[in-house]
Amino acid sequence: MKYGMVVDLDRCQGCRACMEACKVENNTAQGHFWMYVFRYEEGSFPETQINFLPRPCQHCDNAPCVKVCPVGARFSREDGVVLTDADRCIGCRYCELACPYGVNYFNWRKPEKGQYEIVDWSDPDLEPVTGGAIPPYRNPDLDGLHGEEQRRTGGGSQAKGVMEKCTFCVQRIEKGLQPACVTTCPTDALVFGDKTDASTPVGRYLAEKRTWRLLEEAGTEPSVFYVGSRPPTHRSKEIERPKASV
Amino acid sequence: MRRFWTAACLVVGVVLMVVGYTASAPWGTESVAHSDPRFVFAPAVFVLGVVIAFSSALVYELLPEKRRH
Amino acid sequence: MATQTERHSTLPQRVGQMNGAWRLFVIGALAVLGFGIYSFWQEATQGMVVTGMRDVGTMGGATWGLYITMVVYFIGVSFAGITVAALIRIFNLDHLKPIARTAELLTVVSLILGGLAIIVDLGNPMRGVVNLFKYARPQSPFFGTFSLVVAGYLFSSLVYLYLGGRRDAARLAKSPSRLQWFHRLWAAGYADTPEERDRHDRASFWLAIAIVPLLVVAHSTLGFVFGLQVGRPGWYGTLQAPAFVALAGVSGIGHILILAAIVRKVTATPHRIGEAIFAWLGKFLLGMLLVYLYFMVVELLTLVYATPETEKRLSDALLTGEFAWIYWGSVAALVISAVVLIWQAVVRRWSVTWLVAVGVLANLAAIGKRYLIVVPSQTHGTLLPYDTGSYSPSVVEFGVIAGLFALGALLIGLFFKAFPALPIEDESEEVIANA
Amino acid sequence: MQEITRRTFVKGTAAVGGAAAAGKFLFASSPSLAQAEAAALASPIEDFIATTCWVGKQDCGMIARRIDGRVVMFEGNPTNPRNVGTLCPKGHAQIQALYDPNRVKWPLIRTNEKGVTGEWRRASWDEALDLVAASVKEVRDRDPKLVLWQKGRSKAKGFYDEAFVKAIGSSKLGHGAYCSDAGYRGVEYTIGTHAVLHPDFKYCNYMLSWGWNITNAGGNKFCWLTWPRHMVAARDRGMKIAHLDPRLRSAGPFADTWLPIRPGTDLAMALALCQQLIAQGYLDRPYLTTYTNSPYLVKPDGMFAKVTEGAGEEATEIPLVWDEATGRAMKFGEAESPALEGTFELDGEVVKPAFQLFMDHVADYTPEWAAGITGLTAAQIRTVAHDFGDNARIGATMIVDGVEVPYRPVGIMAYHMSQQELGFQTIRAMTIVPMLVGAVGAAGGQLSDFTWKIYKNYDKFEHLKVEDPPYDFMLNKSKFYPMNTGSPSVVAQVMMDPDRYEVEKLPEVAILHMVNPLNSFPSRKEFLESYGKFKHVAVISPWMSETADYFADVVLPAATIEKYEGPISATDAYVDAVTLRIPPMEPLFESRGEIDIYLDLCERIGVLYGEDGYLSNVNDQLKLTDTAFALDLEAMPEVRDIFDRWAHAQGIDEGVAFFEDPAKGVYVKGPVSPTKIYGYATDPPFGGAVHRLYGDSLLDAQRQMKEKGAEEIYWRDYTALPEWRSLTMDSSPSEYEFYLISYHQIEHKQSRTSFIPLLAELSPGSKLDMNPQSAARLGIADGDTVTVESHNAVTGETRSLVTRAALGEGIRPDTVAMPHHFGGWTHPQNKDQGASANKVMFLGEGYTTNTADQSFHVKVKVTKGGEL
Repeated sequence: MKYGMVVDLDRCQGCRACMEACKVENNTAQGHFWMYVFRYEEGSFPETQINFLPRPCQHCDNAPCVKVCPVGARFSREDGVVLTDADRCIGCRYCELACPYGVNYFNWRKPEKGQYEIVDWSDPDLEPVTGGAIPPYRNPDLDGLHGEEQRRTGGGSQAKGVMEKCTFCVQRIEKGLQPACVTTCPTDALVFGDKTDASTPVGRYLAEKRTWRLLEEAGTEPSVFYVGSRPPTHRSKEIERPKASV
Repeated sequence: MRRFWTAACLVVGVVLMVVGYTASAPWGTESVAHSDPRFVFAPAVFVLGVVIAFSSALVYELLPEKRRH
Repeated sequence: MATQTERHSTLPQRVGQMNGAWRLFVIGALAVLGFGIYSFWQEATQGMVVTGMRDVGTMGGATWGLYITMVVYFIGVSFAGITVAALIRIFNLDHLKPIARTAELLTVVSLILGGLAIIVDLGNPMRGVVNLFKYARPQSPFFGTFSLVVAGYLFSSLVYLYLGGRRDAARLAKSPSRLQWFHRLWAAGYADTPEERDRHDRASFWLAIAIVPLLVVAHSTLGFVFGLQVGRPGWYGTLQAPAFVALAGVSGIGHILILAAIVRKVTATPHRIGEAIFAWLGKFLLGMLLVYLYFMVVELLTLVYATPETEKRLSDALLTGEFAWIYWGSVAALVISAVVLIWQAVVRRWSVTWLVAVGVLANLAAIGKRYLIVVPSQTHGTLLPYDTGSYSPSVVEFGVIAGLFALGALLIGLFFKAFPALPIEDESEEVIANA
Repeated sequence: MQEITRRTFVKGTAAVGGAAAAGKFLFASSPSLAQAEAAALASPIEDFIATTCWVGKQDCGMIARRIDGRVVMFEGNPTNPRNVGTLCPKGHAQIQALYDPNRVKWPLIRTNEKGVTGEWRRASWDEALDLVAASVKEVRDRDPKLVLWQKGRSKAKGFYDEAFVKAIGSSKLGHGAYCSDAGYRGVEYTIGTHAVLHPDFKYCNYMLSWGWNITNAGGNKFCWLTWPRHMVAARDRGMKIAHLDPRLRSAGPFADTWLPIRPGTDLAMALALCQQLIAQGYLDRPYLTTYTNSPYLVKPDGMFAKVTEGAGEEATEIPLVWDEATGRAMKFGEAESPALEGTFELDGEVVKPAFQLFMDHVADYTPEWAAGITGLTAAQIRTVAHDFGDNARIGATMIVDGVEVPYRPVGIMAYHMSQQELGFQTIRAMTIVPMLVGAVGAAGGQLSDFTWKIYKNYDKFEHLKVEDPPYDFMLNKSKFYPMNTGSPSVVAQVMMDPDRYEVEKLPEVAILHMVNPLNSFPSRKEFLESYGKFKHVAVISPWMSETADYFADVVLPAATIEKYEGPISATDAYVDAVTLRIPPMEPLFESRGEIDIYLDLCERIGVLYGEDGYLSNVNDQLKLTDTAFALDLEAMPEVRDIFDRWAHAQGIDEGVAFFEDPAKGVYVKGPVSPTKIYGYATDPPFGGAVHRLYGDSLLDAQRQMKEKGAEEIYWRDYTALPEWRSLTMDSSPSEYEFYLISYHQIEHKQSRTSFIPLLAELSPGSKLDMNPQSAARLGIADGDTVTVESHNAVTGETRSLVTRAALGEGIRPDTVAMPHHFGGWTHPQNKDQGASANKVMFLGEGYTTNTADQSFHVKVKVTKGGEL
């Protein structure tokens, strides 16, 4: 049993709903995109190509981030999910360096400072409803410990100075739910499940469709498989970047 | 005696290094927590080993001469 | 002149003497250190958002910046000191002994600074210290840096420095001074008997023998921190580790040159730290420089002729883009250094001024090259279509680094105020005479 | 308990002093211990509420996840056919809008003069409602039409809006003239349905995505998500897409062919396609003769030859066709083989079938001709015509669920692209394209509304009446806009200069419900001037809109999603379903649901109870009148009870509780029968409408307009057949070298989401899309600030804005484009987002279309630099 994800680029609309679902579910800090959707362009007018490419953490079977973590805060579970222990992480950011996919996000600020401060969530008129939670939609599942290893691995904005990234929504999959991005994808371009079982949707995709993985040559053995289109090249130019600053 | 303690120090240091190192890197285990050392503070044991090994030089030089007493 | 209060001035090499310039130096260094601490406090309370570092990829930043550049630099500097000291012992290069302690101290101090630079780069500094001891993983290239470089290397260097200084300590301990307790403590009963001398000869020889492979391993390990990363253009390569060692040598010898000149001036010992020493250091530096330049030419040729498409963006940025001034500036500094050294070697006259200039140049180049290894691979080295990023260190980072330099200067200054920089000469510097 | 814990943590972090802070930093500020303890003490109560999205047009079904009554996430409701458990980015992000402390928290009454940023005092609901009621009552007593009620968009069925307008007797304005209404008018006129155009995705093989913003916005009738779902399924089957749009970004990777057409020239393209379909022989003659007015005989004056049957009130006019079998004119429907071509003589006049006129009309609209106008190549146009005609498989039929229907798997998706200068006639011509191949109402072919219900305008447009002045302030039945969509900008113009439009009475009181003309409509200038003239403006809105900021006397805080609303259609075009918006929590602050507000307001105005009162109108609108579930006309109802009655009237025994149940939430009535989807299969076919290839009533309207002395600029587009003419903007000086168009981004809805931080993060602000080729010529680099200056070719007026250049190869070099979501200033998040394209658009002659709709294109020049 190993979790994997299939991203069907023939279906992806580049709408970035997955990014928003992730942000609300995981309460990640402003400017952090555990799920990120590239919109990029190739060629010149009128022979232009525009493509979309969702980029979650690749949950590599041979994860470079896990290898380099000096304290074992970044670890690989038996079910293939690569997680970060927020209580263990020392904030050296080596995993971020090692990852060729750019999926890691560091808590540069205190957690409560990263929640879209332009809006004053501590407004006293909100308090009777929210109990002072910041953000007001703070997901309580993120405060717990997860997995048989019982480590603090779910969700974002855990603490200042620790690294975070996509968890395949560990707090959801242990409830039998799909990751938030997969659930919300308006065109079902994201599929999640056991990649070793040919009877699951993921397994079927792997058996029936030609798939490829990002930066296959890096030897990281990602668990995220892409269908359709083709990998971006060095000539691909990103367009419509979100405001990813802290 | 001096040589004995120096050698002992060296041996203890090396042993601690070996123990600390192998315990820090639990290769071969497939458990969920295989990223963890086999026991907590194993890396400290390794570092301690390094320190003790080098301390053998101190022991060798600093150990008071018995005959002086 | 020889009054009661100036009793301490009788210690050699101005040990214990605190004149105006010295006080000024200490106050200045403390002020800079204070600013460094203040900067770090901001970082510690507000988070690393106060640095110029940001996430690689969507945020278009560099997650390792000036701090790691300086970690690599400081640890590189440490290389030369202990190497020189070890070479002196192993090959009995007696004429170099006057700079041995300076070299050893340089190693110890730069290792401390390197360690601190790692600490300030951590998101959770104290948790880092604790968790490294609790959970450090040998599988991580960082393990070598942490356990061997910082722990093993620093400890062995300290032992080496300590044992090597016992004889001088014992001599100083005989004269009453405010520092007598310190010298006594250090001497730890050393009586300078022939047995003790023999023992020290033997111990220091084996220590030196043990340290040499350790430092090759340690510096290679640091190279591995970068060199094992397949996912980052510009890093993955077998030359990474040897190049790290070579550049470490360049910066370290450069530093010894500078320090030797300062020590020579401050302790007024030009007769002891003579041209021969500088000549030897100059030649050693030249050798290191040539080795490094060779690596660099290889690297450059690879970049120009066989750049994989994925590395093109990075090499463009390095050679012709926004980093070109650092790249070519560093190359120019290294080449000029080499030319100066070759010229001096040819004419067989070694000018201290020129050598200090070369030392400074070589160190600036080393910092530049370290920066180029650390930063551009992050901002210009993404393999997915992220836009090009940028990084410039913030005032906080500069402040912290300045604080570290100040701390280093302070440590060296204080140490040499408490302990002679050069081995005490048997005849002229015998301090007992004054008593 | 959990959120309390969180609060403790957050507050704790803020409060700790030096030593403790040091400890925190040393060991990382992990909340783990405190939280673990709290979790052990009490576990939070989790529950779910079914509701619907409150952002977009199509009201996707949602499930609100609540923790101790606090909503923590909205997710798609899997039982809703429209979105099947999924949500778009806006759907997720609205949780921030719900909790936004920048909402209007309580009723506000203005304390400073109007026309500038408002200053307010907090008022009680009683005081605010009394104030609004008094001013409405005063004006209504004189003339109810001088009360102007305006709403941006009804979220869900607008029964309570309609009931209010009817109970008051007020005038009513929507937003339609800025959206897609020219398209609605074109289709209503041509085939009778109240919609624009979409293909039958179930079977379509070749689609013209004509200005369809596939990956960003609606398409016909839906907001966004549903059509893309159908589209990817169709592409799995092998459907091909030819995409007509100056920008490629709209289709992204889904364009098999990209035809980068020049803005505003779609009519030329459609006419050339008609010419080519005829030339290449792709005609479905049986459809044309049976279901369209193609065979109608047209007299030399352009009107149909008709005979009158019956007399007096009962008299009906029956058009004549030429029966080739008998060689004489016969009543339509009675002829055995009506002629489509030829010239005949009738009562001494030369008459021709409408189709003959159409053929003559399009004969010169060749691909070569159109190429020069559209910027496409003649070969591209020929290929599209060929692919469209060939894929239409004229003559084929298929059996859908046991019903045999013609099979024409080609169709067009078009919606907002109707908002161009020739929008109405463009949509007419585009509808005629599938008509020629018989694809309208066929399986796989051209659909419009979800069923073939004929909209009231179809009959209304048979005779367009132009009346004598004075006109009402919306210019209904005027010589200016005989076909009138009801444009707020026209009202603004009229209010500025009533004499010019021969209007006597102007509106005096405005109730502006979730509408923000000052920012969301082109021409801020006109609204600034006109909306200041209202004696009293009451705004009902959850946020302080820019319009409210400048003009409201009273702002009544509406709830956002946290209220009952509905009924809401949940159909995906193939399955019929209905749902309600259920409040996932109590209205925040002192806000209230709109129905509550209207009930109270009506009571205070005195129009709530009794016959023709608000409650009676609510009964009518919800079809409760004369049922057992009708509301008591003399008692103030509970809002939930209204929906309970409605639900029972639908035959749902649980009443409203059915919709509150997260496991249900949506009342799925089942698949829509092919006899409703396919026009050929309905009874009568196409709902009884005869499709208007030829529009004689348009010609008649033109004649009347001329008679009343209208200027040419108003009557020139009232032609029987769609006719190309050069565009007004093209007469701007050549230095205005770019066509500026505006567009919709998937991250935003109108101008009312750009303040949601999560969405503003994804799409941070205004920008000008430009081709790098053009940018290089002007020395403009990606991200540079640029000044965009537009030119009004009629008045010579120029307007300008400053934004940032965004270079990309996916746009025509002669075109620049801007999103229309920004430009607000009342919300902190809106600051510094930059201008909306609306700032440089024009209204009025040449820019307001013949149906009183707004055209969204203008010529501009772009220069580097400017103050943001």
